[in-house]
Amino acid sequence: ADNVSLRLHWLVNGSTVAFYLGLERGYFKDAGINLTINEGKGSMIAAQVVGSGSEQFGTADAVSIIQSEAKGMPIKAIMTIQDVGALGVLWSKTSDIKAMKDLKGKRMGVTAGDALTQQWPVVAESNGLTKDSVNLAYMDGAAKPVSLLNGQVDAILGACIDHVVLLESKGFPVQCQRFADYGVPTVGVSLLTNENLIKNNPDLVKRFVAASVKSYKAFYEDPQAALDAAVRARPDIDRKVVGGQAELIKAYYSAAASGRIDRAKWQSTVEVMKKTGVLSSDRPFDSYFVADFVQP
Amino acid sequence: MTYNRGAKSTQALQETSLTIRKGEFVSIVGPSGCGKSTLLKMVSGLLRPTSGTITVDQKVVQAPVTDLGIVFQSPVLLEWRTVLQNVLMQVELRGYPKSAYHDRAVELLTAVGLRDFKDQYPHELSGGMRQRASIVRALIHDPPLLLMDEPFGALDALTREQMRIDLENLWMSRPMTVVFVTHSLDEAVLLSDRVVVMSPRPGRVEQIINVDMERPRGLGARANPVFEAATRTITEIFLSRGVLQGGGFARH
Amino acid sequence: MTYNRGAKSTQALQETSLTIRKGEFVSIVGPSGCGKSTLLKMVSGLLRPTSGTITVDQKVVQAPVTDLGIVFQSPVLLEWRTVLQNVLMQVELRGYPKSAYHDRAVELLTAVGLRDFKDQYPHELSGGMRQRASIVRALIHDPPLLLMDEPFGALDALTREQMRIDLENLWMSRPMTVVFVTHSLDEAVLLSDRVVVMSPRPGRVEQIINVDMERPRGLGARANPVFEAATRTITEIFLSRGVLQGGGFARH
Amino acid sequence: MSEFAVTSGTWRVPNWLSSAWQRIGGFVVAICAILVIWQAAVTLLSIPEYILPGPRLVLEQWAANLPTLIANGSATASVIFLGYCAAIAVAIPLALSIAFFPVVARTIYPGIVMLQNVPKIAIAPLFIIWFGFGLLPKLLVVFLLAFFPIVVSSIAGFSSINLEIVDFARTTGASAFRIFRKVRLPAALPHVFVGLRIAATVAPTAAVVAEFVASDKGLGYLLLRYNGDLNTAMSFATIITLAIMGVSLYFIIELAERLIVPSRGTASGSATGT
Amino acid sequence: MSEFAVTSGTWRVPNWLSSAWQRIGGFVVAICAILVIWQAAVTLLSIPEYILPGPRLVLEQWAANLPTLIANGSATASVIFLGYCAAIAVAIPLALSIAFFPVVARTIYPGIVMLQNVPKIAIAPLFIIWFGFGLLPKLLVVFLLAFFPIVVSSIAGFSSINLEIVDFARTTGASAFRIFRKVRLPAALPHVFVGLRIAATVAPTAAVVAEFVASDKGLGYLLLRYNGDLNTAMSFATIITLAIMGVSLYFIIELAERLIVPSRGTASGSATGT
Ligand SMILES: Nc1ncnc2c1ncn2[C@@H]1O[C@H](COP(=O)(O)OP(=O)(O)OP(=O)(O)O)[C@@H](O)[C@H]1O
Ligand SMILES: Nc1ncnc2c1ncn2[C@@H]1O[C@H](COP(=O)(O)OP(=O)(O)OP(=O)(O)O)[C@@H](O)[C@H]1O
Ligand SMILES: [Mg+2]
Ligand SMILES: [Mg+2]
Repeated sequence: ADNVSLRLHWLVNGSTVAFYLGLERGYFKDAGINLTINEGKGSMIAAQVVGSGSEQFGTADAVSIIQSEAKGMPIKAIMTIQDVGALGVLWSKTSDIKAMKDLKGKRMGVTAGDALTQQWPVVAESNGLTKDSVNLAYMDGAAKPVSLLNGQVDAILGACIDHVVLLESKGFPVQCQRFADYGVPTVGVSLLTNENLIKNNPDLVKRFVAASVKSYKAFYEDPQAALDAAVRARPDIDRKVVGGQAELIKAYYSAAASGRIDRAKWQSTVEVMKKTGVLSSDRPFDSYFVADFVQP
Repeated sequence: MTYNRGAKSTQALQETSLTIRKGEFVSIVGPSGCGKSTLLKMVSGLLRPTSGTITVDQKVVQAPVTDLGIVFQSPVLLEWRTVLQNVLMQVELRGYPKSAYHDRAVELLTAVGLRDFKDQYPHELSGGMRQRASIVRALIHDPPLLLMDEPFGALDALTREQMRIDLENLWMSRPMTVVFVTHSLDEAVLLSDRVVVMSPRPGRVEQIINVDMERPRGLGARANPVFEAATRTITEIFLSRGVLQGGGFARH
Repeated sequence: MTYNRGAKSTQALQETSLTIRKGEFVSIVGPSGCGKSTLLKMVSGLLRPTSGTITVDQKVVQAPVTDLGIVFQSPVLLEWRTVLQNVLMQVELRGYPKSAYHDRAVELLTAVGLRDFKDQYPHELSGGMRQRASIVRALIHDPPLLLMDEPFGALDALTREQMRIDLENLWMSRPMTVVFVTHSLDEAVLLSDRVVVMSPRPGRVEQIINVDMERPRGLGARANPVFEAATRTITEIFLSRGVLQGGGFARH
Repeated sequence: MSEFAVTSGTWRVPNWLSSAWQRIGGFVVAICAILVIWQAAVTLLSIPEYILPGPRLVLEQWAANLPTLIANGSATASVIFLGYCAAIAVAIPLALSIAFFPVVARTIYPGIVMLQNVPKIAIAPLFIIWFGFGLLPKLLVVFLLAFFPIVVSSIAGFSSINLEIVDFARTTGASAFRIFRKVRLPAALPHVFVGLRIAATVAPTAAVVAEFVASDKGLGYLLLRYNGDLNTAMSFATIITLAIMGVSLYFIIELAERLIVPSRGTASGSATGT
Repeated sequence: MSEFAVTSGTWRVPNWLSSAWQRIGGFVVAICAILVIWQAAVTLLSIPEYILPGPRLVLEQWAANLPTLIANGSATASVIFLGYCAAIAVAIPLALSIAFFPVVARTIYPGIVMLQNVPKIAIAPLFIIWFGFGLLPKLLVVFLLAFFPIVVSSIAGFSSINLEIVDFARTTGASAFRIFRKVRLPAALPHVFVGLRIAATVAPTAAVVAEFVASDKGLGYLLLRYNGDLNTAMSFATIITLAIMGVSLYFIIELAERLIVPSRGTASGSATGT
């Protein structure tokens, strides 16, 4: 069997418990793969680790994958996990904010340098807001939900899965609007690998993708089983939080269970990125992924 | 007087009683380690006995006495100040205007042969020069009480003689009480109204010798029978107590 | 010999030439600050002249001499070691077996009256006791060359006399070269084969006085006309050069 | 007239054990006071748990999750320990060469100062790229943060020795190494320990930073997880575990100081004699 | 026979200016060496830019973005400066009271040690919640990280004074404050400066951490942005700016030390005279 390691884009959460299920059920073993799952510290790091060749596969946000490739990292996206990015704006259901445009004059918690903050100007523009019409309060990522809970800010930029679960678990009636639904369509978490691996061992990549797709299908059928598998592997994860994420992900993404790479969505992702200025490369949009590893 | 270190304690002084009168010149002599420095520190109030008293000028010493000048056995100069700055430290700490004492400092430094060295740092001086600097520091503010712990110990015979004469002149020129620790019996007798003779460790005041001689006691005073008598008495006290108990340096 | 500090330099010694013979007892006397300690450090090789030479036992001194025992003017003890451990430091640094020297250390400490203090730390000793400890440290390994810088300066007259006699006995009992800095002319004459008399600062060797007297030179030797003559000669040299230039302590 | 005696007026206690007890006593009192005030504040002001959990809740959670904390704590402890030892092993010889070789002082030292001013936290992600996810990048972060205080203090220590003592040592013909071991090192130790203490408080923070960036175990990993889950009570429990580890290291260093640094026989009454 | 003279064998130079030049000389050489090796490595091994940008690229970017770096750098500099000054202002009186009042040493000091072992980086997000978005949380982070080295070193300094000198001072009847100012403080200063130097290298890192947590300006903010854009060259340029600021602070402290700390008239030849 091939020894393979997978670097997640973050600590294990709802979007990645599927791999633990596949591992536990032997989907990877059946594909001749001896898999190690490593938790991660950000999409960029996952991309870099795979790009440097020290690990074979990774999960990362499509935006990060494109950015890293454009910088010359030898990586490619090979499977879609979330066909629409989960990034969005969160506020309280009880506040007077009902839609994006109501953010005018409000105070919003953001974190410098992250994808949310990079995309925000385009979202704002698409919704009739100007650069200065929302007061941005810069803060650490971990501080955002607390300051929303605490009323120090009226809204935050966040993920419409993780943050929703987190805030609801604290009894906070949260409303989340995805950027994707407000004119900034991007692809979300995807599976990636190293170009050299594609060249030298396409069969392994194919088998890995197949086992991953199988894992996700099984996950959408029974999120609780995936959660149990993850908890058995990592006993210190919070069942309530990760379980909530898993349920939400099922609700949002089960339609994309095939893992198919949607060219149109990647194209719009690249366009959004060019518009936000984080991408200056003129490479064609379809050079960032290899679509044919996912069997129809 | 006992020094404590945890369970261990060193008795530095036995039952000791000492009364010093105003304007008097008292010397303390005694074998090394008998407690002279300890006694002097008690006179200054820096060390305080829990029982027993030291009386200076009819006042019992309790807190550190401040209208004094003191010369410790080692020079105790501030390494980061020049000789002149060290001397003026006395004045600065007392909050007196420094400028008013500058000329006097230079005068005294000249008197002890350190004028050329006033801007040097202590580590650039010879042992005897450091000692002389600390003597000047004790004199700069004209204190009414002067405590000196072997102040001339590192000086050559001639310089020593000169400074002894200078000290006597200073003492005669204005009212001042002096307590003077020395190993030189000559010096003690030539300078003092009374010589306190201490017994070996742990010491106590063995005897107090009055020296009735006219002043100034110049170079010729050594021929004075009073001088001879006093010196002989002290020497005899010392001899009667013996000194080192060891058997010399040679191997046994 | 010049001490440099940036642009400033202090001339510590003038043209000086000194030859010390094997087995000889040489004393150095001279006014405070004339360069005795500097000269002694040059004899030990710790300070090196760029020009001129010091010859000890027909060898020119270049690197630090190591088969010697040295007593500095200040005791220079390690604060964190007891008296005994300080003495044994000499042996440890030389890599000799410590146990072989333990008894000798106690013997010597007894000889200088420090047996009861062997386990105390330097800061718990009186000034004279510290000095005695450093003398023992210089003797513990029976060095063929002994350099002493005012070793008895902080001792009372009796202890000093005793230790002088002990030192002479040690020197007579086995071949040893001694260079001895002192302010006591008595001591210099009573101990030495030759007395080096230095002129005031910046010093140089003014004269070398031979002292031809039979040994041991006990207490009675002071009556010897040779003693008297030598002492007088040295005193005269001193007097002819004068000492302090100042005008005494009194205000002008 | 009776004998003079001086009462001991200083607070030092001669042997380290009883002194350690005194310290622990004061410490316990201080801790208790803080806990009481903290609980009172949380209860009276009804501060929400995610902003500031009360000490009772934190302790409950701490006790409930002790096995997890211990397992991850020991991972962090080994990072701290190894990085700290590496820092000592490099810093002291380096300080020596800086103190005694002008060339080193002039060329390498400014480089080290420069290096020290690079925020390790900012480049820690690069460490992963350069050195992978293993132990190495973590050790490196601890090492880099801990070694500088030791270097600076040791330089001060090695430069502050009484030159006449070295003169004496040179007359014995002892090798430079022996003089170092018997004279220079003991004289410098009190200063070196100043650096060791500062480094002891830096090392745990450094380990956590390293684990933030590159670890799937350790207290830093737990912290990241609990922070993400808004589990402030467990974050606090983790921080307290870390603080306990840090304080232990600190007091181990202090104990080592008492045992290793040559005492001068802590005297009382000598010159103060109240 | 000619006069004896001792050649100066030590490397210290009497006045701080020429010495500063000597240092800067060595520094420049060291920096150049590093740059050359770095560029060579990047070019020869053709290391991709996102892993390690070459110095040429970094310098180009640095020059191109200088106005941004200066604007944000000055924001960071003021955080560093204010936090550092606050640390000094608190640490030195605290060290004094710990050195002289046993009660303080026994109760407060262990608490401070404990506090010091709490990873400030882990609780920094809470600072925003507790203290808002302004300058305060940032100053607090710098303050908390910088003050401990100063405390530890100053305690060592205030405890190491020659007691006989204090005895002398007491005979003058000078107030405790004057004795402190004229005797204890100058004697302790070399030790205090050890802590100030260590703190000087800690402060810039602390400021960046603080800005990571809560800022819309400053070098920490820039770093987050450039990291987010995978703009490694500009990240390096920012880090270098920060390092330059840190090194400047360090050498300002060193200069202050030379000006403030009473010299003993740096002598040569005294006891070494090679
Ligand atoms: N700080 C101290 N701690 C413990 N014991 C001490 C301390 N200072 C002095 N002693 C002891 O007290 C005794 C008297 O010491 P002191 O210094 O008063 O003697 P001294 O007469 O001045 O001797 P010397 O002529 O040698 O200076 C000695 O036995 C000494 O060991
Ligand atoms: N480290 C130094 N730096 C500069 N000058 C020095 C240094 N050491 C000594 N000197 C100077 O050298 C001269 C001789 O000093 P030295 O210590 O040799 O005198 P000494 O004869 O031993 O005097 P004393 O009898 O007072 O001990 C003095 O003028 C002194 O100021
Ligand atoms: Mg004494
Ligand atoms: Mg001398």
